[in-house]
Amino acid sequence: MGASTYAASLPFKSVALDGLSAIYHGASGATHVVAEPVPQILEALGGDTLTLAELLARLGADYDLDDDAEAGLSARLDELVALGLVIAR
Amino acid sequence: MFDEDSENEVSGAATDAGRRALMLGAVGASAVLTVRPALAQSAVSVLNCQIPVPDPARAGQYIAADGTVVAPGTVGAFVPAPRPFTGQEVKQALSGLNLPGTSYTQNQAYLNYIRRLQYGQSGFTCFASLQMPGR
Amino acid sequence: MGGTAMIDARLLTKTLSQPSYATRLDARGWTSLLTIAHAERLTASLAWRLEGLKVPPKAAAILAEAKASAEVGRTHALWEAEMARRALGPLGLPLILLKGTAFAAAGLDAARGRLIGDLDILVPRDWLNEVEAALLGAGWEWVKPDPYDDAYYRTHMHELPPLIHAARDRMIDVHHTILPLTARVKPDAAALIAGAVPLGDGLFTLSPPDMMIHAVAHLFADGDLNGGLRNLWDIDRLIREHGAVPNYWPQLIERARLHGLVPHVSRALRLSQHLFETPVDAFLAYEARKGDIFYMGRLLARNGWGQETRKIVRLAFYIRSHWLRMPPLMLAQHLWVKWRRG
Amino acid sequence: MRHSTTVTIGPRTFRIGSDWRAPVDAVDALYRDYPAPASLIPDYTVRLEAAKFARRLIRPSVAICGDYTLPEAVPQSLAHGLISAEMAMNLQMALGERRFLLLHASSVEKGGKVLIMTGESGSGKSTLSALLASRGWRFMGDEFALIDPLTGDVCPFPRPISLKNEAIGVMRGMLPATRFGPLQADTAKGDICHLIPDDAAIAAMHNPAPPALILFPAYGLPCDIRPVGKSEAFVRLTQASTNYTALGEAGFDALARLVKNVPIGAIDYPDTDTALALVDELWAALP
Repeated sequence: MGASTYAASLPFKSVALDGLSAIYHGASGATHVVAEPVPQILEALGGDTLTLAELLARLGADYDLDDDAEAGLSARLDELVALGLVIAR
Repeated sequence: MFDEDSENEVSGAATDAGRRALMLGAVGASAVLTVRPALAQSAVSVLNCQIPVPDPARAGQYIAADGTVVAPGTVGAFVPAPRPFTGQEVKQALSGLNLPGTSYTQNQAYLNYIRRLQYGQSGFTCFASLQMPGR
Repeated sequence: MGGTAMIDARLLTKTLSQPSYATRLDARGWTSLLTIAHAERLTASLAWRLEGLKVPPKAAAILAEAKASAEVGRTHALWEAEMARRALGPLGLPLILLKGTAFAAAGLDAARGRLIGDLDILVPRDWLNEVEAALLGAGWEWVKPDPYDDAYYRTHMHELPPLIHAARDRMIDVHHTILPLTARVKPDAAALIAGAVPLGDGLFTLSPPDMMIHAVAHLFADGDLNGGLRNLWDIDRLIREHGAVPNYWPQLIERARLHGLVPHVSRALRLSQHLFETPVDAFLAYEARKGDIFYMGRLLARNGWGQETRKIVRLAFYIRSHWLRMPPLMLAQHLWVKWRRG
Repeated sequence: MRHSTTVTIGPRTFRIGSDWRAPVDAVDALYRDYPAPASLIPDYTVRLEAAKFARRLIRPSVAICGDYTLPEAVPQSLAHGLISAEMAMNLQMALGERRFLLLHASSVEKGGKVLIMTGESGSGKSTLSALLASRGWRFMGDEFALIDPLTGDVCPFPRPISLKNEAIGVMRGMLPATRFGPLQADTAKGDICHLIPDDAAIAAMHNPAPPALILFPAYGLPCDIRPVGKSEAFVRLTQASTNYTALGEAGFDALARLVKNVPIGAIDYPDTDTALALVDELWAALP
């Protein structure tokens, strides 16, 4: 995709429930029930606008990432953009 | 009471350094589901519900890699599952196991189909009631 | 029981235009007011008008809940517009919003408390096939699988058959003009599109005069005046917001002529003036016509139980609405098909 | 309308109008023990209208109308006018409620804490609430549990319990005849008879209490108790709510708080005695 930066669509609320998290997304009024790594990605984005590399670096500082994490993160971000939880620019 | 240890399972297994693994490419499913307006309610137990792939209305059709239902014989798509999967099997597949009798890519296609299920389609309420096991 | 027969929707129109009128109501009056407002889908609009006034606690609670609910509805409506923008973005068309979603996206007073149902958008007629394909590709589905209705829409109506989004359960109405193709008046759809105003985020609305033209067309020609008070309230709000802008009235006159809707705009202004004390341009509003009283009777036909009253007037308007939309022979065919299908 | 009455149940007041006298009389009789309306302004208006002029003469049938109406609702026989009124009141709540998060659930209270039971028709949540109410619990409602987003408490909505078929005989054997409304035979759901809540339940109908346990009962299965995961419960409760989406963020907050704070389980039971024993066991184990 042509997007170069990503930001979380604020405001949202995330509540951890056993293995999943329930997220209320203010812009859409929708509730999503999401799995790891979504809450972690949103938390890493915080209120900032980041490139894929910057976001990957932030996640890498807190977690041990799997092989080919960049492709995985890119795919997750595309899904989050489709849901509306992340804004790509 | 019930086993209430779910809360501390959220953070999963810590590695030596106190850091934990994050699987960014694990399962192709950011949103397990999006809540929809309901007048009815679903109350289906994970243990005794089933998810046909595809649903009976589209029986015989193939499942493409992205989970869409396509015409039988479509190149690159997978044959329908011979029997419905149980909630338990799907639950395990979401945490990394393959669905029974499937190859890696076939498993991914079926899971993509399942997470595209919508209210009113066969298997949706079962899927909706699934919970992820603590990892 | 006895006494409610005297009440009509004037109770609501009076309170909307003069909110302090509510302070004189007793419990029975409040009950009728709130029931009528609900039936006319104007409870949250009323709530905004009554803000800051002292009202009985139960009424205050009902009004506050209506306001909050309209706010949630506004969020969903704007999100639906955003989803449509994304789906249609690749076509390179301006996404022109109509009615409630347009008011909300533009932040107009008309949006305050206004309930928004379907997403209404306007696209060039030549692009209908591409728009339809793009929406179907992005998760929208046909609502009516009925071939007669489908063919009817495509041949005669001013919009595609309604589509619903499979995951979000929201409907979209894709218009290519603002009146049915069969109506005697033919608004200039190309001019509506050419005059659209950007909102800055890929969304557009009609220009203020065209927005008024559409509100008028919607009030009179797009049904049997069902829900007419809400549509007339839109007109009042739009005029109060845009009417003081320099050149608004000359432009409105010009656009009304262009679209062939001068008598309709005139009458809408008079009705709004009568029922909501709207400040209107005397030249365009012209002078009262005999038919006005008939329209008022229709718009106010609602009792304190929320029931529709004045059956004969309503029936006349129902027949009239079809008469306006269709030439007589087609009307006969349409009613025949509908009747046979029960 | 020609005939009308007003009924207050918990926080909600209904104005009921009718083209006939009989349904209004039946409502007044069923709600005779309820206190007079607290507010002169109702929350909801319900109308029982003659379905069609021609049909009114031949075979009277009741169209269920009001602030909120379902276009596809089937007109009911006038003989079942009371059920029509009850259905219409349910409909107003299901479609119109915007203050409380509305769960399709029964609720009972003991020791200041509330047990919520939710499930589909046939799960037994209604019958279980009636049975528990006959054993010292306070009945708070058998159809809708109202969760207050401001406090997290359950607000009582103690409507008469709509008993169906076999449950009618079971309860009639246990309670005095004065507690029952008229038997309405051969309705769309079989025989229906209303059980009027006891005086204590009605007297306390404005007293909310905090939830302490949520159960998903299932009738007709071998005895079993299972925990229900928080995320599963969250999703199931959104589907058991008719207004979750319409409440927006307030609904999310209320439901997330409920699910996080309250233990949740499923019980399967072959007969009501087993269910009552399971409830006692789980209730006793609460912290």
